[in-house]
Amino acid sequence: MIQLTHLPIDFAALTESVRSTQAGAVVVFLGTVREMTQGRQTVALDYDAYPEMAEAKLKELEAEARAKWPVIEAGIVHRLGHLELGDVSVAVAVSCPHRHQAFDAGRFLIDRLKEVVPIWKKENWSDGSTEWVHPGS
Amino acid sequence: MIQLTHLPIDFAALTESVRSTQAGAVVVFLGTVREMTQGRQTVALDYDAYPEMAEAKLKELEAEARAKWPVIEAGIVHRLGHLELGDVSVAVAVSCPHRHQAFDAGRFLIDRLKEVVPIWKKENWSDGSTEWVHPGS
Amino acid sequence: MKTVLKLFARARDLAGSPTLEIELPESATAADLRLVLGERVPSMQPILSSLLIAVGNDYAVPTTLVAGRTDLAVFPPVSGG
Amino acid sequence: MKTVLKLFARARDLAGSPTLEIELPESATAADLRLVLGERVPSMQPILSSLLIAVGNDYAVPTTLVAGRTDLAVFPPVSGG
Repeated sequence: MIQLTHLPIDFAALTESVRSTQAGAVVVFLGTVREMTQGRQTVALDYDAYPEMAEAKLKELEAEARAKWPVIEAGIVHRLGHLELGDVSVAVAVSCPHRHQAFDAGRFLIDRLKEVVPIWKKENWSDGSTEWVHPGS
Repeated sequence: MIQLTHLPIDFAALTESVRSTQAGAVVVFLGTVREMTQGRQTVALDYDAYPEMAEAKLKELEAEARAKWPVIEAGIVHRLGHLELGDVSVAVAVSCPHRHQAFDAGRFLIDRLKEVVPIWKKENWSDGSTEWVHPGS
Repeated sequence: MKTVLKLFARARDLAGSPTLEIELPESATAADLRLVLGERVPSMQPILSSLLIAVGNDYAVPTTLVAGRTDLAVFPPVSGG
Repeated sequence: MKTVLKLFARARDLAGSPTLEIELPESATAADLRLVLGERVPSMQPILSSLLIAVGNDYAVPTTLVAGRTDLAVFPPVSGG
């Protein structure tokens, strides 16, 4: 399942969706809205995306993971819009026969997602200011 | 939460229990009963434990993970008794400020669990035979 | 040739609009598009070199042809997850 | 000195019982316990060298004193997860 959604992510359902009797291992990653970043306090995040390209890139990442590891099932859901502290912004779930494959594939998917999928977050700092997060720009 | 249980593992509740506004990352590992192992077909597994020592060792592992990584919350639940194909035998959940910490801590916990926690599984092969799994013995 | 760019995140804020109609020379490349964009929206100059250009669902390299495309997008480095 | 061992998994199956009362010499170590166990349950000989010995919640090394302990356990390499 590859999905962009404005609704809270049902990570339990995502996890269920990758379970398989062919898999001995399921790894799930959740990104959650953290309050403190390098000493600054966040009160909320806003996520924007280029949806068509983001979905295409997520599908490419799933295909890349399947080419590298014996992935049984994989799912990636990214939330968009306004998120409060503690909310789940992204969920990645992957199942493989063995655990190290699942850990490696899960880490690959979230690492690459952060590099290539056109989604952006805007910080809402506690001082009332807002700021797009654009690594290296 | 450190727990041994004969009931199905509620991995969604375990995942919820480690979420925190201090954490940007949650990693969950599920071990599930796989049908095929090196060409042989499993129909079920039976898990046995030395419960007092297993719980003590799980607590030690959590403490070791906390000493190595900035773990916000961690939980490990291992199921005992008779498990069918696809059932979740173990669930590890850990939250950290950053994702690589959470991946490393999660992998450490399940790797070490498999090395030191006194729990054993017995294969119920499809040919009707049963066999304790005792690595290296 | 006229074409419409999609803009996202800070690029959208700086342009003041989610899309921007621009005039591109025939046989324009992604490198040309970047220069045209900097002239059209001077406030983008500080981040111009870091902006990413997409043609359809793929990232462009400087030599990628963009003239005549109707599916161009420009945006800063991504920060999802 | 008499003491009661807890046994698990294949060690339990081979002994035919979850516990085993054994007689240990005074100042017996884990290495001594292993020898005594092999004599008491000859069918354990093939896996004897791989068996793990726990004193309380800790793994014993060959020199760990086990005499007088009431919390001894013996079991094969673990396979949880």
